[in-house]
Amino acid sequence: MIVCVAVVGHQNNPLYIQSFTEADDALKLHHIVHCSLDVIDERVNNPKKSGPLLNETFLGLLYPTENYKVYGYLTNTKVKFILVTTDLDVKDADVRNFFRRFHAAYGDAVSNPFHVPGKKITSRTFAESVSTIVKAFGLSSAG
Amino acid sequence: MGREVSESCIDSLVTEMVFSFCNRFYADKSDLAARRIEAIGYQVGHQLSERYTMERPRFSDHLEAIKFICKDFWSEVFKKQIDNLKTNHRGTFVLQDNRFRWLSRMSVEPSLETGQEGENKATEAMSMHLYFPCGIIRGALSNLGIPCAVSADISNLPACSFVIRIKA
Amino acid sequence: MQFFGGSDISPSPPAPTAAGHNANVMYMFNRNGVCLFYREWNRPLRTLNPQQDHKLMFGLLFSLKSLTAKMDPTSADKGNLGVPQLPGQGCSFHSFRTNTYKLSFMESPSGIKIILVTHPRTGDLREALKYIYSLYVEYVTKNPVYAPGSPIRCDLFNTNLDQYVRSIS
Amino acid sequence: MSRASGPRSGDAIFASVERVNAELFTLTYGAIVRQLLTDLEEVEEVNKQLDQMGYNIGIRLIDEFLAKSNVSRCVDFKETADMIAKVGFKMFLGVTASVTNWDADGTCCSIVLEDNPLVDFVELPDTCQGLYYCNILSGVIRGALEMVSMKTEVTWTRDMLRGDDAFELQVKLLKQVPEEYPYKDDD
Repeated sequence: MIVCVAVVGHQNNPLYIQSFTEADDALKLHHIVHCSLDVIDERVNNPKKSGPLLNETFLGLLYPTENYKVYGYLTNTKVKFILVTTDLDVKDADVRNFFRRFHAAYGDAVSNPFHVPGKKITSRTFAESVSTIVKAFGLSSAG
Repeated sequence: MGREVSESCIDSLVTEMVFSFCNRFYADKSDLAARRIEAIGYQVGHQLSERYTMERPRFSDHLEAIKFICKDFWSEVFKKQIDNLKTNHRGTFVLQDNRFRWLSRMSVEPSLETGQEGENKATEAMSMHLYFPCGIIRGALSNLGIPCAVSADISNLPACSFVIRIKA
Repeated sequence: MQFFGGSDISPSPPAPTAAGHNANVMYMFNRNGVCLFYREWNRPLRTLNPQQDHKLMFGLLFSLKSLTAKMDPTSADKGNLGVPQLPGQGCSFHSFRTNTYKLSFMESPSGIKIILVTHPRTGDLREALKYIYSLYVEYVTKNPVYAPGSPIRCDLFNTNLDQYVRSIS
Repeated sequence: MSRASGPRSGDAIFASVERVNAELFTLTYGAIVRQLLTDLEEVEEVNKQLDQMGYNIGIRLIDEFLAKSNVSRCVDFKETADMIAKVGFKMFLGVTASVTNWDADGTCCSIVLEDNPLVDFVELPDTCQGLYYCNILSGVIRGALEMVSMKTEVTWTRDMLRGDDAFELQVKLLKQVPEEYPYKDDD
């Protein structure tokens, strides 16, 4: 199950963060997202470590914690997407599929003429799409 | 293939936008009109580069990003690629389109009555139409992390060169 | 300028040569009577200044349209001669011929009038005028620096038109 | 004018004209609206200017519409409104509009649009509640109809950006203007 997704701007400014747990662990999740940013920066700035994923938008598993797995994605426009899940057995294809759909939803949200680049995403349509994509996560491994 | 509209929609919208800003909103203040038109292009380019770079690896340097503008981006927007790309390897790139779509139907008549003054006016009117595509290029590159200045030059209609100077 | 009849002594014009010499002049007017365009390929005789000439041509069309509609035997519902009409209303003429030239005419519902004067032996030019109208759409209305309603000064229109009228036979 | 070949369908014309990605058009329009809101400040003024821009576009586009659709006469308002909705919207925007709500004397109707490329991606901010975002369309219709001698008043009665289930434009024919002889006799 996905417990948190986040969009972070190129100056590490949060653009969107949404958790999907009943429990009151928002702070903890925010902290995880925050820590993952450093991992992304390190990977991107030290290409050797990223190995075969060089320049690919999908950054793969950023780091596993005891209870969560954290995945990252970095767009060509230097925007980071973070996915935090509690699933232990996650298929790579599912995560890639998730990010592809998430990126499309993000692309539409920033295409709203009233969206100001670098400002938080407040779109209701975006929130709805994200919720749909999150719910569909892992349901079709084929995607 | 996504949604399409007739080319006349975008052509007439851009024509009217340039006309309104130059003749209604900022009549006789062509520099202000130019800045607004460029800003509109900037927003469009910024948004388009997000859309057109989905599902492709990140660019590793400026040249790769410029090549993307010349090929994929230009094809999406103008249905053809840039014909010629030149660079001085110090941050200046010249993109030449031998048949720039938005100039392909633009023409005036060399006229004896209007003379030099008329000629200058016609040239200025034409050049106002270039701020929009310049803004698009600047917005697209800026969103890819490449701040730059873009200018355009109509050498020989309908050919057009865009000069990109990347800010250090 | 004589539009009807003509005289028998005037020499017959040469038979249409190979394509390329059949168009004499062309006029375009908009719905407000503004002469948007005038071009001549072959008009040896000059008797009027351009403004008078345009006005005369527009007046002729205006009266002829009114007259032809008035004469229409299929329509009972028509105003008096000279009563203004909507473009496209009633029937309309599309050409007339004298012994020295033929005048072909079309009017779009938007009031754009195209008049082409050619050699008297040229055929039905209705499709040709439609094509010229489409050239106008392509190279005039879609020219970003053309202001609607102003005289047409578009190089691309001239070139394409010149090329096309050479093919008229 | 020849009426031998009848008007062409909007689908056939749309299939034959040069087309571009709708997003370029959609985003350009959006950026213009946003720039006008910044420059003109008053939402009312933006509505007015969008309508004016549409009017200017309409008087240019009418000839392309007539030339490509092969429509040779626009004398009857009912027929013309139908053509604009069914052929005009399709050949330019690629969407179908319908005509409904005719009044008894045939001088007022509604053009209904369920799909509208102008508003893809658009969400109105709370500060723009009075904005008729698509006002350019009403201007285009007004301008185009005026060129075929019909003075009209075009107003929005439904707007999906304001929560309605469709876009609806009310088109009211004010008068038909005959062509007049523009020269004075003693000119």
